[in-house]
Amino acid sequence: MLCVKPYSMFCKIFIIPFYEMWELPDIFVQTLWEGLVGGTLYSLIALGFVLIFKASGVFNFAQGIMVVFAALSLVGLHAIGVPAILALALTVLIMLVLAFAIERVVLRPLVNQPDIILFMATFGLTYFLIGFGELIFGGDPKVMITKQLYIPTGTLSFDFAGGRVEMQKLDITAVVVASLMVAVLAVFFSKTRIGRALRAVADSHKAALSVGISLNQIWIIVWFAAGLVALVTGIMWGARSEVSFALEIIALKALPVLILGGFTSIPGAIVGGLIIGVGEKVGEIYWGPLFGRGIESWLAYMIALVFLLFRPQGLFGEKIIERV
Amino acid sequence: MRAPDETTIKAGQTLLSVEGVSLSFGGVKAIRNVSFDIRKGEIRAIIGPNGAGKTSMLNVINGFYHPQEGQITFKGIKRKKMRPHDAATGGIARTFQNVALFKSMTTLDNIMAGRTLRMHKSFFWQLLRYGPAEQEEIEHRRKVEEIIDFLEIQHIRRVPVGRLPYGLQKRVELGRALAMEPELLLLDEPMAGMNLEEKEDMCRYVIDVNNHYGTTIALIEHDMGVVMDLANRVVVLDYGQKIADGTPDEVKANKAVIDAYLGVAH
Amino acid sequence: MFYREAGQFKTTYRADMATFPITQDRIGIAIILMVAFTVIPYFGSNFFLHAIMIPFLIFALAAIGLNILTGYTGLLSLGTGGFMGVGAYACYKLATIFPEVHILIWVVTSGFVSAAVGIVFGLPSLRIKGFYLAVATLASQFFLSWCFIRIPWLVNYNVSNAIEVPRRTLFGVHVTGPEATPHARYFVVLAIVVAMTWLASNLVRGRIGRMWMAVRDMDIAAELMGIKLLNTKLLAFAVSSFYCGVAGAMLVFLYYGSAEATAFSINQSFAILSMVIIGGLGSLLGSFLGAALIFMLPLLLPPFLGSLGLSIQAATAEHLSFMVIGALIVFFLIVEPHGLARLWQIAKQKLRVWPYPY
Amino acid sequence: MRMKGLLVGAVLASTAVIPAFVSSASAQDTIYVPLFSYRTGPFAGSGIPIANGMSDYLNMLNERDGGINGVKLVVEECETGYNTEKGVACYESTKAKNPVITNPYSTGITLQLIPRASVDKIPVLSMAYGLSASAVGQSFPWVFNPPATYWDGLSMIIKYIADKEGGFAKLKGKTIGYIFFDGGYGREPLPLLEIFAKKYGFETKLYPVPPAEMQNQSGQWLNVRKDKPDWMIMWGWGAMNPTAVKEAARIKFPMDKFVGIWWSGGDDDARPAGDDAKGYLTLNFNGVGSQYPAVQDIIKHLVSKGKSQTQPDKVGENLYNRGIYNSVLIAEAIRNAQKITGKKVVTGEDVRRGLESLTITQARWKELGLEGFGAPITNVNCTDHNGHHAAYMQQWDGKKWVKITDWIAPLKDEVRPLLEAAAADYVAKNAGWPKRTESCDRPS
Repeated sequence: MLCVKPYSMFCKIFIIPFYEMWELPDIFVQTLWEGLVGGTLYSLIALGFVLIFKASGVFNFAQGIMVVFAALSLVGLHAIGVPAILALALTVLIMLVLAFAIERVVLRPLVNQPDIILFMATFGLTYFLIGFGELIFGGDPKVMITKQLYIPTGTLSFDFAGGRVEMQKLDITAVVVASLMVAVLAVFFSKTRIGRALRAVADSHKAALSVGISLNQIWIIVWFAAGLVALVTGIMWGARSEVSFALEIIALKALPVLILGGFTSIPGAIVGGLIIGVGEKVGEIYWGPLFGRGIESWLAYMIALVFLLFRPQGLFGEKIIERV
Repeated sequence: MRAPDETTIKAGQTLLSVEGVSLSFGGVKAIRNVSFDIRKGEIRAIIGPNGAGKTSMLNVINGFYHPQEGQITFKGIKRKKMRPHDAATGGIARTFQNVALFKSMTTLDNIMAGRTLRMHKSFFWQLLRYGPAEQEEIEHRRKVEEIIDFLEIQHIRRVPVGRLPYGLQKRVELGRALAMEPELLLLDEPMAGMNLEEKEDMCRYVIDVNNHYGTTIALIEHDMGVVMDLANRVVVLDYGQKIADGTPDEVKANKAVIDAYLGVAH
Repeated sequence: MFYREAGQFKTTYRADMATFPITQDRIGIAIILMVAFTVIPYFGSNFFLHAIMIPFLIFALAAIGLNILTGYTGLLSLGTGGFMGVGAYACYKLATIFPEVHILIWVVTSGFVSAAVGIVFGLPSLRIKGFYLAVATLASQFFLSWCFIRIPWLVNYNVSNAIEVPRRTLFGVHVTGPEATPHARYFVVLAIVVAMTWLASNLVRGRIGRMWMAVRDMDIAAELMGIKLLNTKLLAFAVSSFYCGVAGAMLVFLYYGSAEATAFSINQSFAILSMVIIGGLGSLLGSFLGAALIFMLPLLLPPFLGSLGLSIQAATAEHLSFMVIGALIVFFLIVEPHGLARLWQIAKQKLRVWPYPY
Repeated sequence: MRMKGLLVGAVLASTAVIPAFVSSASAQDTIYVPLFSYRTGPFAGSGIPIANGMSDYLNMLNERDGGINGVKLVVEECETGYNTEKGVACYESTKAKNPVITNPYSTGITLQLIPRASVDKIPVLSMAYGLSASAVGQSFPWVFNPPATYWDGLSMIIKYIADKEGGFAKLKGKTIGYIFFDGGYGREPLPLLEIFAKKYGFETKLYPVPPAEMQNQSGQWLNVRKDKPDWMIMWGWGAMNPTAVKEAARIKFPMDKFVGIWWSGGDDDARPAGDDAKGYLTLNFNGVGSQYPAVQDIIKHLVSKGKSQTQPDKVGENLYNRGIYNSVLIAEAIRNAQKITGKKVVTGEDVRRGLESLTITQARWKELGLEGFGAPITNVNCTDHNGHHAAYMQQWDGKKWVKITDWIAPLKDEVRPLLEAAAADYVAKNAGWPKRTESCDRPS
């Protein structure tokens, strides 16, 4: 036999993980499910990035804090006595106001600036929203109003191959909502006038202007859409743990997803999210022990980096032909 | 400062030849089985309608594109494909159709950048600057100032080139290419978008470079008048294929060329 | 009126290529250096030296490092914190393995270790560009952070899991460790930062600086002129990481006095990046201005608000300073996207022609 | 015009700020107590209640008694954001005002200040956090970390587990999982855990949580499910705690076999999981609730008059009371210093002596209006700056924390040699570490 104690490195890398998967299929399926759910949530954050990048070429660093801000607004409004559904509606309104404000104060004066300047501006926006959010809502973590929003909680348990697989209703909801969100966005982009306009903007700002589309409106729309995505993300992440400013760091995980999927592709964001989500969970559970566990902090980035070396344009990007 | 395996080539001998070169991007064939040569000391023009594959041909010659078939012989060395760095060290310089200057650098720095291959003081001396590195810098500065004088761009020495008008940018780009002291200079539409006066200036510079430094020049140009005046020999491309090759007069009389330019249906 | 270069003719290329070709600039820099070496240490309180000037200078050096990579060579990096950490941990290891060598030598040479690490993580830069590269550098940041926590050898198996700074003297004066006065530390930091800034300015004005900028502005043209892209980019990574590494070592040995891995987290990377961009990409002066703005503002804002008679809680002041920094970043980007350094240039241009508008 | 405006603004700003850098005023008839706290940043959730408790108790002493023995306390919070950089700035800015104590509230900041304390003659109080080895008074005369170290905490937890399993002998063959914040704080107990594992024959499984992944722990808990440990021990902080509690509930880990250290026992740590968290255990060394007379005084003198930042319903929560405990130590140390020296206005050096002979007997707790709030502080002396005092186990009942055990004494015999060794190691590695020169006061 190849694998006898003490296990060789070869064995630990190539044999034992697969043996464990086969030996405990319920854990393996559970791992895949957790990866899928985590990936869906990464996808949601990545989706916010993609929407904005596609339409305005802005690498929106503030997406993470928008997630926190949206969730905080929702919980904060509820805390002062606004009924949950009304609070949700008001939060949507807040995201709209935010989109207006960002367009007017940040984007419009910076039109036609290089990408890195716009990136930096969203960096400033992040600082501002952190301070503003903490000033209004306080820095202490809040509990997401899961029940009040009629989000199902509890667990679905299945017997599987002699073990059990558990699915949180909350996670199932997250996957369903995320899928719906993507479907709605897909329809919006391909069927509606505004959606087509957005695609035109993505292709060329000048072309969009020449067919009479106002850039300013489009920016407001995409930032609002990204705000809505942020709200959904915030509700889901918040329900999984809590609503706090530490969530902002998790948003960085959307970046390897973007690398994998490409900065401009909505299906890319979804598929990339799933690959990263499942990849890092499977890696952590089965290969993590090699490194003393806890490798999730960098595994996603390494997966993305290795991937990039072979496909610099991402999963759904087109091969770049350079011209001079 | 030439590659050690270089064979000296006298005026009139073949400096560079391409044989049976084909290049395609995905399904699009940009160049099909093209062969021609460039002789030392001449001005060689490459002409043809839009999309004929002229710029792609230059990109193949200085190694930016790698052809699927054919070979390139430069100074007696046969290559399947040229690499940009080999081309540069071998003495091929070029300018670009859409001006590829270093936009935020000054005219002086742009042209000094053209001297990079000829500057050798190590990183350590560069750090200290005072001493050998400065000495070297001064030597090359002198050369660069000659070029600046030659192209009459003294007044824009300290201006970031991004702020210059198009005509001047083209001139700076020529200066940067000249700073490499190339043996073969590739010019991609050096007179595009210029007014008559600027064109005349540019023509003068091209001829001067050819006479004064003895530099071999291959240029792409649309203005037939200019080409006929400047070039010793002309190669004509159409749809990626060579349709004619010869002196300006021969080419002018060629039926295929006339058809191509007048747009006879294929 | 006072800032005129009329009448100052250069008769040699050497004079024309000097670091500060204009007399007034030379006087200005001399005054700044004099103030930095005499007035500030003489009048500044311990708080001013230790909590403001020392970290300001160290962060400015890190910003110069990142500026070489991002500003001069056009490679966006979010891994600065990691490279600073490599310098700090390398310095600690070297100083404990070879305690007989003076610690300041290790502070400066620890940069070589981080340069080597920088080269390794710079390798993908040949194939990856722009924001894609930025995300790739995040991989290095998170991986290095993880190494700092997970490899106990790096901290000599200290139970605290932190770097502990030994006591060392220079000419009989404590420069590291708790007995080192803010003044002693300040002079060491200032000397290193001034020297390294001078070296950086030599580099960026010569052949190597031109190669970097050529790659940044138009990599294709640079390649066709015989500049090897990979070598040039890797050199930028190496030099940049060297500077960041030295800054990281100074941060621990001359400022913090002890550090955990969290000192070199992703937030550090973001802070340095904002210094570079606010200060001005591709400007050494900008690195200092950016560091001043981003680092000092949160420290100055609460006492400033307090002096206006607004009595506010410490936490509220912190929230407000976040908001103000954010707003200022956006404001400066709108006023002058090329950073504070460009604002300074414009001001100089105005002075040159004053009192005429142009 | 705009430039001019900017310039004027800049000049105004600098004139307003400069005095802060050049002058250092110090009033002579008050005692300056800076409190480093963090109400911002990713750890604000735990930081806010502690900061509230700390300032409220000291301010209450000012309001109710006019300070300590008639000397008013100048209480000033300095915001660190749990950030070492800001910690340095806080230390330097408060140092100029002659503080009698430093209260860093972050292990990272504490580590920086340990070497400086003896040089600057300002004692450091790191209450049950910081460097465990600093409990050794011979090596660290200026640093105090009562009432217990992390190693004490771990030993109490192991003792509790052994108790539930029916004796230490029954630990053999058991599996104990340890989920921890992957940093100095969480890694510190590892050596002792290994020693215990060897000694009692149980197996350990480690689950590190990277700092950036505090709210993303499904991987760790899947591993827990795979490994099926009998008990779980947690060293968490900030957002890591509530996430872990939720995840534990999700995988249906028996909550009454999930034990946290005292920093994992905030009300906000258990509350988000609601009923699912029922049964979750943590150590604690301070009483919970607002029924104590001293806490009622805080409500009377501060909260109800709007002189506090605390929301009325948060008074008496666990971490709030933790802050009170911290301030009781400060106040009693000052009082003790006054008693030893006979001075009214004491200095940092006096307070160091006050801390070194600090005693809070059961009767004294009662006098303070905090009967049963903490275990008697009786063991702090010149050699032992920690005292290894007892803590108790508390359990979440779905709404609040309930005390379920009596005071559990740590396994001091196991812990003390480790501390001595760690302190010796620290001193050996930091060549030139000063020998103790401070004289020793007998406990009062």
